Amino acid sequence: MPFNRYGAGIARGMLMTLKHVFRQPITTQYPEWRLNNSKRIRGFELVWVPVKCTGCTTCAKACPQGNIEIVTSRGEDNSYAVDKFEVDIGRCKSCGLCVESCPFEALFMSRNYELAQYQRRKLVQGKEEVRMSDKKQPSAYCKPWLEASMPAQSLLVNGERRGR
Amino acid sequence: MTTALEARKVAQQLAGHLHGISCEADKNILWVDRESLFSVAQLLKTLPGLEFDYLNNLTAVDRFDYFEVVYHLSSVKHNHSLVLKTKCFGRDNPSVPSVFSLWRGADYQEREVYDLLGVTFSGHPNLKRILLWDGFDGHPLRRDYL
Amino acid sequence: MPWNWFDRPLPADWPGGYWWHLLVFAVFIVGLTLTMVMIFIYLERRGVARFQIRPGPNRCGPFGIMQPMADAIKVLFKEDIVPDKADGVLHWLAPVVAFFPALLILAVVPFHNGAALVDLDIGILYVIAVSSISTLGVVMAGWSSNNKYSLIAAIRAIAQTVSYELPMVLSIIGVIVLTGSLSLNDIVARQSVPFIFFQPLGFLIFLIGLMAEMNRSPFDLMEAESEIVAGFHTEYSSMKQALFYLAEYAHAFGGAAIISTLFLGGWKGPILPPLVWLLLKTVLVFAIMFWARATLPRVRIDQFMGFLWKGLLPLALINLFFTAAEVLVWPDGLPLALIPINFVAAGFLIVVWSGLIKFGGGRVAVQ
Amino acid sequence: MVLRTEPFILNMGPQHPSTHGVFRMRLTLDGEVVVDLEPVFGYLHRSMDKISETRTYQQIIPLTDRCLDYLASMSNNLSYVLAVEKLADIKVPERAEYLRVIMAEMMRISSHLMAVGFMLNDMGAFFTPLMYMFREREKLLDLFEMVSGQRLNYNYMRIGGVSQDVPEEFLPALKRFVQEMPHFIDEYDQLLAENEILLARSKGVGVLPADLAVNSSASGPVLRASGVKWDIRRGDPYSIYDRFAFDIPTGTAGDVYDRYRVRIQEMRESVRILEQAIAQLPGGLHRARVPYLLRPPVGEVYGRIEAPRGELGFYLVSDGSIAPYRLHVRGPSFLNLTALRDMVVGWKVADVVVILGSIDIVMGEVDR
Repeated sequence: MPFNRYGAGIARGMLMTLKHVFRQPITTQYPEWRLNNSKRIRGFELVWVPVKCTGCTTCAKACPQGNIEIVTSRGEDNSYAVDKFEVDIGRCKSCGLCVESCPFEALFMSRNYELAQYQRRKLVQGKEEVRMSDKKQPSAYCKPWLEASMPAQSLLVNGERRGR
Repeated sequence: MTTALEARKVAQQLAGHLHGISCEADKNILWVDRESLFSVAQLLKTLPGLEFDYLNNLTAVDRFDYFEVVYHLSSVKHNHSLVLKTKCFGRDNPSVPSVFSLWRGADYQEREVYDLLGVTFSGHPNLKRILLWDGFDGHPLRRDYL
Repeated sequence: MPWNWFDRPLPADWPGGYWWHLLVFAVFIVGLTLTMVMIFIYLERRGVARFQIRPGPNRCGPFGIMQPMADAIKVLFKEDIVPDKADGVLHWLAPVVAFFPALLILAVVPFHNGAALVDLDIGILYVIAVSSISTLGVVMAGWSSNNKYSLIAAIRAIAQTVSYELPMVLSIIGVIVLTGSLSLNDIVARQSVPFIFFQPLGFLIFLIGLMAEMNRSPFDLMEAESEIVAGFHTEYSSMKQALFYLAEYAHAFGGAAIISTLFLGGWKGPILPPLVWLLLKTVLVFAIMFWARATLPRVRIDQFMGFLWKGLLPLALINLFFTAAEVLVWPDGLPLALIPINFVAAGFLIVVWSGLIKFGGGRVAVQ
Repeated sequence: MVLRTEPFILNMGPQHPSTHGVFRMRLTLDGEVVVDLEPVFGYLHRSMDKISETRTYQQIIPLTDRCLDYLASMSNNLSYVLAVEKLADIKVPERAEYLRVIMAEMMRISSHLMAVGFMLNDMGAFFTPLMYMFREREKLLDLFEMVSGQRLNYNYMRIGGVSQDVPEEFLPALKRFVQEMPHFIDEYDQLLAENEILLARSKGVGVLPADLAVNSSASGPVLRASGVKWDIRRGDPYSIYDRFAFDIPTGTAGDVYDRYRVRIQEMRESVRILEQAIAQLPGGLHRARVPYLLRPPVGEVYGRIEAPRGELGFYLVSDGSIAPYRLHVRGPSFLNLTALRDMVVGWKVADVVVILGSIDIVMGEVDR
């Protein structure tokens, strides 16, 4: 085998690691430093816009987990009124198929990702919790027109990684 | 590009070497009897011009009446492929001959089929459950399992 | 060496009185060891992290310096688990046996001119004898844990001990030939030029042997975490685990202190106090060790044995002959002109010898 | 005098630092030497096949993300959608094809980085190469996150295209990565490729002869390291792989070192493909119109691609309904394990983990 065996490779490797000492660490110090997530981030919950929702249950059909529960009743002007819109985000795997399938732009993925709870039943989100609010902003997943107003994602390729 | 061999031509090629064994041919599926499976597989592996040396995939489908054991064969040498199928009747103890001695790659795949569909491969040296634990009741990939 | 006003020799019973001397030094050694262990753990974690382009532990205290403390507290509050069917007494005794040799080594290390707990005439012999005791602790731990990984580690430890001792001792003899004394203080006192310059090969062999003894990567075969989980301390938890951890780093400190005493001039150095010099050199040696740890893959056990027996042992012998010949020719101290010759000879020997031998076996035929 | 020794049995795994998940090996040891090995599977069995029978074709896509090789989700997606498209005879727009190839090749780089890093980690290089490779992978994960919204379970490919077009800042970032990457691969080479310890640990260790590799259905880098020049991207080009120029790196000895080198070389080739794909990327639609509840005609199909770990095949049987009648996954790492015993027997315990690392299994795919 024509390879050197006296330690030249070891020396080269050690020089290589030494070179890395002088490089900037790439780790983000998480709770203090936040990176900008992707504009299309699929957060761990859904954002629902009741005004636009017609109660067609396309999202419930699209969900692979069967995780969205919608109960509707017929309203006065012959349109559906959504009585119940319940998502168990503990069982949601954030695949985004419901958002993609929604024909009326009434359902979005959320940008939130810190949703730990002490009890599983608190992860079940009813009509009020799923509703869009100041704390629940929609992401641009499958809704590309939302992208323009969002901050650019921080990319390690461009060296923008230290967060704020 | 891998050429999918026409099963009819392969069947004709095999016909000269097989005595008393018939194999039907769909468009590119070669159907063989359960009994003659091993000898056909052996021919497919060794016959010059065919030389299917690579077992891509081995699985089975539960068709209620019978189990369909599917072998996807291909040849790295000639870059062609063939689908070999056999029917295996009976739900209590369906059995097909093992091709372990021809293709080592059949080892775990046959064990998996045995585990999940309950098709026994006679001649397999170590036919045990592989993904489920020993003593598991039933074969979950059968259509009538739950 | 330039003149250093700290270098006044201390009396053998400093600070006066036999018992005072023992007490002060015993407390000092234990305190220093514990402090240095903390510093080493911190340095290693931060240092290795820097090699791996991450910041390392930086939350606990300023720059994370309290991290070892926090770890220690955490580990002390853990439940002490002794496996069923373990050999209780040995299991309890093993961490102690593994730890105390590290302290014993430091008993003869001079921290100042003439200031050691005891300045034994046979100091270096004592170090060699004592330092191998910790292997006993490893073997006890491995045997008593009733765990197969630990058993493998214990058996590896025995094989390893037998292998690394010889080249290490032979390379020390090179130093002894140069000084003519076994006392560590004498050895330091005679190093007008650090012996690494006259013994580059000896230094390398001793360093490798030391890394093997302290089972630092790439020779950490007894606790190879990717192979045998944690080796001999797989079944240890809580205080006992902490004691093993302590033992490892205390050993690293002891070993680094010995190597800086033997080859790097010990407490000698300009301007700064001798103790500071010794500690600086110790940290330097340790830095080389964790640098190697951060870079190198682990060797296999048979390659390791082959490397020690076929590679290092003959080289150490050659080195010894070389040194003896030099001392024969220049009995009154070696001329400085030998330094480059030594280095060239060492490099030449390494290159030639490594081409001649084959490390380790290959596949074993299994029926 | 021959010293008679008693072999003893060591259960390596399912909880072991370097069995890459919950793989378990029953090793029969004679001292340190492995006399026998029996792999035990099933600790991560999630029954992908059975679950798929109750899901529509669209809903299986997120399943392929996580029930299979979770380090190469894009490749799993690609393999599945290609099989369904073959079954239902769907034409995919040009741009979608290119995007798929870009994603698959990025995935290959990312997956090989992990493979090589963990193999070196098994060898005992205390996380350093792994951290360097994680850094490069992180750049790719950023890009994946940009296009699909998540970092591991992308769920990006759709039957008939991809779910969304790439954002406009994607291509400049990818170009930058493609420019930088060869430099980093050089750095890895300098770090360890000539390292004496690595050579001693990997040269000649765990040899898998070419005939055994073919016979035991090994695929991917394991097969190529044995010297068989077989790559489905070249041998049976799917998608648009026939438009790109790239080499198929092969090894000669089939040992651990060759597998390591083949992976490193494949990363370089993937970078080459990426360069070409970026240059050729056409405009247009990213997704064909496909009914949401797809009902493929009755039939069956075996679709396969060259995933990072080897030939990933989906065997689909359709009965004309909205859910597949039968779905079977041919997992490359599952079948690469077939010859594990032959590679390992006769070597030491320390080599077992290295050989296993060089095969590069992902338990999600082995147990499915």
